[in-house]
Amino acid sequence: MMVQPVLLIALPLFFAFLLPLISLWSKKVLKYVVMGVMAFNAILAFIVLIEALKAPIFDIIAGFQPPLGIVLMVGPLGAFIALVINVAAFVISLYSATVTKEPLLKYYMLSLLILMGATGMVLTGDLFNLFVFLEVTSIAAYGLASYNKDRKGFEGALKYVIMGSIGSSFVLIGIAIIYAQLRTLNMLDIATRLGEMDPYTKIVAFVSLFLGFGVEAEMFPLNAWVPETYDGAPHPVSAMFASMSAKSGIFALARVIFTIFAFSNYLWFVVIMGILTVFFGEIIAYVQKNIKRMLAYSSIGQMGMIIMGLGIGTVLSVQGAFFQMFSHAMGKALLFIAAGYMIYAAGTDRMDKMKGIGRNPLIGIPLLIGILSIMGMPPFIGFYGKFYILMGGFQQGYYAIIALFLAASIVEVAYYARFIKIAFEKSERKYPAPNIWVYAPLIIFAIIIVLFGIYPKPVMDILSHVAAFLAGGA
Amino acid sequence: MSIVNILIQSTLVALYLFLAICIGLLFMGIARKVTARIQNRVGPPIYQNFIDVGKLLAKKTNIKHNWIFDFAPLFALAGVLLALAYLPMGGYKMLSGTGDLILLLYIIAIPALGFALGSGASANPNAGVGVMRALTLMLSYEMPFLLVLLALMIFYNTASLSTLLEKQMSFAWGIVALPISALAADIALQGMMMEKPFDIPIAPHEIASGPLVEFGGKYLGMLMLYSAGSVVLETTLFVDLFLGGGVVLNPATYGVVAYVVNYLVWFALIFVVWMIAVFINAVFPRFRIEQAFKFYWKWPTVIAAIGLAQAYIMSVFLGVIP
Amino acid sequence: MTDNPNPLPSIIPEKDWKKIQRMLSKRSLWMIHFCTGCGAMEMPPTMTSRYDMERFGIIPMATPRQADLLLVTGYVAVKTLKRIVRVYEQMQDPKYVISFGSCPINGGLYWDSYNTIKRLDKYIPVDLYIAGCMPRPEAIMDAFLKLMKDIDEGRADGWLRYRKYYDKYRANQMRVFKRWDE
Amino acid sequence: MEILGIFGIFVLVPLIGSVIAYLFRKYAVAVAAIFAAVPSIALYPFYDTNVSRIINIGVKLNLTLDPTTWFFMLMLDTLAFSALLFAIPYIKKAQGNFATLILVALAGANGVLMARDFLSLYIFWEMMSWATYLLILRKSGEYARRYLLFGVLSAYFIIMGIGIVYYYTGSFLYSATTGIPMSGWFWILLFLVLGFGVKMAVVPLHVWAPYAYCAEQPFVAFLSGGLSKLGTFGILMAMYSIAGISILQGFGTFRGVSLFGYPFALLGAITAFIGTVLAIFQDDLRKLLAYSSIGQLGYVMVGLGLGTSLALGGAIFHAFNHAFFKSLLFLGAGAVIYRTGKYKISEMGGLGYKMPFTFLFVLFAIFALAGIPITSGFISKWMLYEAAIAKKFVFIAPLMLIASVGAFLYCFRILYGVFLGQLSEEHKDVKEAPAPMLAAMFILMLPLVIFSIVPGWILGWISKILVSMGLKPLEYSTFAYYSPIGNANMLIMWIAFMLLFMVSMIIFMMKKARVVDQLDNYLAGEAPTQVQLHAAHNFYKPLKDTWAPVLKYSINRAYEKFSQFFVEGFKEIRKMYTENPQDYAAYMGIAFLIFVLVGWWLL
Repeated sequence: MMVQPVLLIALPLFFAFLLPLISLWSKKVLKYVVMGVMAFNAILAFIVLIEALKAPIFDIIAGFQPPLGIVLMVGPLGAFIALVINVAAFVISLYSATVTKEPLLKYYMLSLLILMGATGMVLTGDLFNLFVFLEVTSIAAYGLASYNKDRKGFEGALKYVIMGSIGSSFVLIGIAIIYAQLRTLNMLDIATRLGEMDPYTKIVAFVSLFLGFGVEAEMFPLNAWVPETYDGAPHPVSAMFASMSAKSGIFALARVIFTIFAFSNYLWFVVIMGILTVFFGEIIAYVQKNIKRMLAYSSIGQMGMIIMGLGIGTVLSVQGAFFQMFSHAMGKALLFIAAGYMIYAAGTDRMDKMKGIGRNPLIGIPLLIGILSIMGMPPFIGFYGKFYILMGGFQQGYYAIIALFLAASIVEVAYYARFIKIAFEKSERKYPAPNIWVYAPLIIFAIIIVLFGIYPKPVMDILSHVAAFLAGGA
Repeated sequence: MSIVNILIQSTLVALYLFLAICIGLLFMGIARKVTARIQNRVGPPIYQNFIDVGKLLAKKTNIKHNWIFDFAPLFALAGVLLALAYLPMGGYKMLSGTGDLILLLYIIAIPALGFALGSGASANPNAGVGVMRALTLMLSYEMPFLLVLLALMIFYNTASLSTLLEKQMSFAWGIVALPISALAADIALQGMMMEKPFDIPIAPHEIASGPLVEFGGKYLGMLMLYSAGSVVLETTLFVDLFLGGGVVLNPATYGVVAYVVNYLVWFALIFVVWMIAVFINAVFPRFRIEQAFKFYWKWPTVIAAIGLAQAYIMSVFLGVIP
Repeated sequence: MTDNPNPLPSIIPEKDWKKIQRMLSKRSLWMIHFCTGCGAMEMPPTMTSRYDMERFGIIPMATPRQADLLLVTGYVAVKTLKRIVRVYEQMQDPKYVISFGSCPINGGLYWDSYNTIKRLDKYIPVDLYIAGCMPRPEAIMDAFLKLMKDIDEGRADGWLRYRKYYDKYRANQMRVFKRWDE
Repeated sequence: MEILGIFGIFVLVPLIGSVIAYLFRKYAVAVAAIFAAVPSIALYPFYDTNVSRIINIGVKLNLTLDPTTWFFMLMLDTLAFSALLFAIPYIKKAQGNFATLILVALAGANGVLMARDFLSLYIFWEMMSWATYLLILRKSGEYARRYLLFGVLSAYFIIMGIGIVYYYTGSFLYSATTGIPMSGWFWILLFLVLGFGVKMAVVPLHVWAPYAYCAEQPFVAFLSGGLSKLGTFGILMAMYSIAGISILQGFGTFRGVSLFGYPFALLGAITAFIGTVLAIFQDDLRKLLAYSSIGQLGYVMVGLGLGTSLALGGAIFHAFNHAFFKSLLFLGAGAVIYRTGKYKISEMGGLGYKMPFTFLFVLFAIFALAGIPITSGFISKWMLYEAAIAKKFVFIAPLMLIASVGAFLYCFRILYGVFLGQLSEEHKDVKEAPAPMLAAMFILMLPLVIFSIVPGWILGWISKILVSMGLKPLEYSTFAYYSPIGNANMLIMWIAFMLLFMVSMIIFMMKKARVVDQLDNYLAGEAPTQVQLHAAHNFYKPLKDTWAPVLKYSINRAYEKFSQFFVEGFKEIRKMYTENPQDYAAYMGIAFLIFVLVGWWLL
């Protein structure tokens, strides 16, 4: 059967506005409805992926032919990232069941919207839609970030709003420049006719788009909002940011770099931005005492690694980058969920107050698996991305940068090891046992991490399409 | 190698070992006599140590603390005999064709280790302190001694004692070729024999004869046999390394006569080496253990290093190949 | 204290074996001198070059395990006696005791002291007394020769007596000691 | 299982076993022991075969089981099995994750040994590394982190090596390393040797070892005996199989020894010396053994560096011996600790009378460690010495020899402090170690004795390895072995020793001896009932005083200062994120300008 990828976007949107009606009938079912929608979406994404593996899908909306009309351009990689986002969204939605703070209705609407926006950003083939979906994602994210209605929440949200809006205005400028010069918004069309642009303006357009999506992609130095927003947001929301909005942002970035402007001589600069992101992310994470901030900075580091992988720009490294998106989405979501439980159980977010919290195997084992995966230890999925990015770097001969990167990741290992030590050391303190909504998602993520870590063949097969993507396709 | 041959060889080896122990006891008696003469005394008869050993072995009662206590006499005597068996005496190879200097070096450790085990098995603190001193002393004198061995092995380009003897006979004795090393070796030998000023481990007036404190009767008797053997062992080691093992006639040409003559020469040589040790022993006070360590790792080591340098230069740069 | 049987009955007859043993043990008397009193002063000249006792194979030993001959040099206080007995019991048979001076014989000038013993012989078997206060080195040398003669003729059998009348000796000892461990 | 072949037997069985063992909460270790026994038994059919297999899990794992791998795997699997056997009584709580992690480490180790391409090498290496880290975490929490950091450091050195290979060849296969220039080879080998050297605890990369070896003894036995040999194996493969002797000779030679290898040989000799000296002064039994194994691996490093046929053979043989005697020592220490609950040597004493079998096993291990010729520990040391002396190396040889003399000192420290001397009051009723522990120790003792009588067998296996690496085979017969400058015949030595032992036995048997109590002892006439006679505290004080000026320098402290400096720096950099939106907006502006300018400059 032929699945319309548009469903992936339409379904959450539709249900997001259906939710108020449902809530009139009963508030209890909301979360189950959302879970159902997201589960169905995940299955849909899987089918789309299978379709897309046969051939890239071009789904034209409202009959206008490209380059005029708006179009969904679903390549294997897009479908893959969409699948990752949807799966993450579904599993996180299980954890969202622990959120009890009113207004639940708004929470669920916004979480559906952020899913819709993120998926849209990945699937769309049209620059302006990209901007629209970016806006949807960001605005939903702003709402969710300040959902706790406390000082931290508002402060984080405010900074996110400022940075995010500057970023999206950059994007708008970039789009405007391009449209002014080329009179089209379809990506492939732009890519083919890029030569007609005046090079200097082209750079400006590129940089605008690059920076605009860089905000979502947590690129240095545009990532200052990350720690506070992640810290202030509710725990499921931090997980969503890490695994959904950030991923869509980085994928958009990848599109900008490869599909639209296929510069080769600009890439080394991207690499430098990537390594800077890694470096500052990791070493600042080392000195954090607050667990969610530590995770936030470490996810900055991870995103920097992905940017590096994109910038290195060999097939191998870009495969690594995409694998890293997958592993980071899974691992970091797991860690944020675990962190949420810990903060709830320990009653504080300071790590040194969490002695022995991991000694309960239901928490401890998934936590350990997640951390090892983020550290890049085989046989967990975190390893392959890191290794491939490094090997790609070696192909290009970026020795110094890789040495710097390895130094940074030794720092990463150091602070995660410190956390493991605290989490597993002996203490007589008793912590409340996690309920199913906490450990079910943890275990699902852990299983995914181990499974694809031991047998990564399916992912590798999907990533073998990277070459085509680099060539400027979808 | 026929069975008869093996039997003849082994009886010869047994004979040589028996003689070696007797010579050792005799030498200890001579040492007592000489020391007495130096101190203007009459001194005991030179066969005194035979009597002592006999008396000790004939004691009516013997005590031990536990089964590990028995390790001392057994390992000590067996080990020293084994070590002697790997040492050419008066040109007779014994087993030294089938085991080289480094094997010998480690076999020498067997009696020491057994002795240490046995004395450790008595709960007497003096024993522990004594063994500690003995091991520290060993670490001290091995430093120059190993450098000396290295110099010899590099210069004569062999680690096998029998080959070393042949090369010394054909080329020149070690003391002629490497006099500096010979000097260092002799200083090390004083410590190896635990004669004054290095009799720190068995200092009777400080730690009640250290490791020996709990041994009496047959245990002490066998340990006396062991020390008699080790006297011959150490002197012979020096003679074999530096004085050509006393080989003056080539057994290949002169046959049995050569063996007899060489044996006598060897006896004279080890007597000389032993007398040097005894004279030093008779006139010196005792070092403290840390003084001994500092002493050995300072001057003898420097001398031995110079000797090693000489051997190295001669064999590598000047190309003197014995 | 069990006696060990003669190890080589088949080779050497019992009688000759005893003779050989006596001959050996008389020619090498290793002594441990227990310096209880002034008698100790007389040992150095006896050892050193004036009257060199080593020529008879007599040399001082560090521990009773190695010694055959116990010298009690001078008066014996009760407290000292305890040590003397222990040292004596740690020595290995055959073992001999020589006591110096008049004090171990009859208390000497400590005869009315409240904590010295009068006769050492009540507590451990003494093979030979050297009278005098103090005995001169000549006397000591003479004593040694006498002891060697006794050993040769099998008269120096203190250790056998101690073994035979062990409980009597122990009873005498316990009469003066209150407890063993102090 | 036949479908997956060697991968199935040696990697999957332990992995599956690790999951299954975790489910048997109370009997986990016993089950794990069974699963560890499978590979060590399944190994024997593969003797002198050459099986390879490619497993495709998305990345291709090229695995091969050839004599080299077989030899090392024999060592490791036996160790793992006996360590788990020992652990059955030893591990009381949280058996599940102990058993699991040991098996994961074993699977990783087997993988490393079988890997014939860098990717799978790295995968299995890291698997082994983190499993080990978690095992250390069980006992000594703070220091586990130190181990992990050094483990990761080594992994990253290895990654650098791999990367440079990949840069030149574009392939991960060991076999595909042709056409790499000498400069490339230099960096590859340097990084690989450093990386594996960390696992071998070569000075100055050794600081993790003394703390890591304070974990549970059965595991430490496996770590020190087995896993550290992966470093040996790695260097062996890197230098003599991947690069090959001709490349090494290409760096220029000094008396037939590669100029690349010689510095490492010297470093190994220095390691042997430093490790020994530090071991002499330890009072903690586990730390003493740790430093001693640092020293012993220094010998192996010497052999690997010299790389003549004799030296390399000696290195492999010494690695084998060290695997067995050091694990035996750690297990013996474990048995003592299990019975007494004490770690300090000065607090033990006299246990040899209560635990005779443990004492005998440890005694044999110590003979092997000290190189007493009645154990195989002597032969490997002999080969290394003769290799160094035959080449006239006047710096390496003395260091090794004096280090082996120093080994006597700490060996006696263990013997006297733990097993001899006075049995203190509180240990009056200590019992012999339980049967599984004794069985495990016995298994480890056997090779040390057998190969000392019949060295020919193992020298044959080693010669196969050497030949497969393009070196000359060793000169040996069944009982004897030869070097350019000497020879030794173990059979004659054994017979002579036995005969002479009988002789002294006869003299000894002539008289019976009476057993007296340990307090009936010459104490200048005193015979107290309650007294501490054990002279084991600060045993080598005079020596320590003489060494004091040298010992006050510590590599450990240098590392701590270094890391402190960096943490301070991080605190400074953290100030960059002023929690102030204006600054962040400014950052964006600046970034925009820089990007655009760079872009224009690039045009």
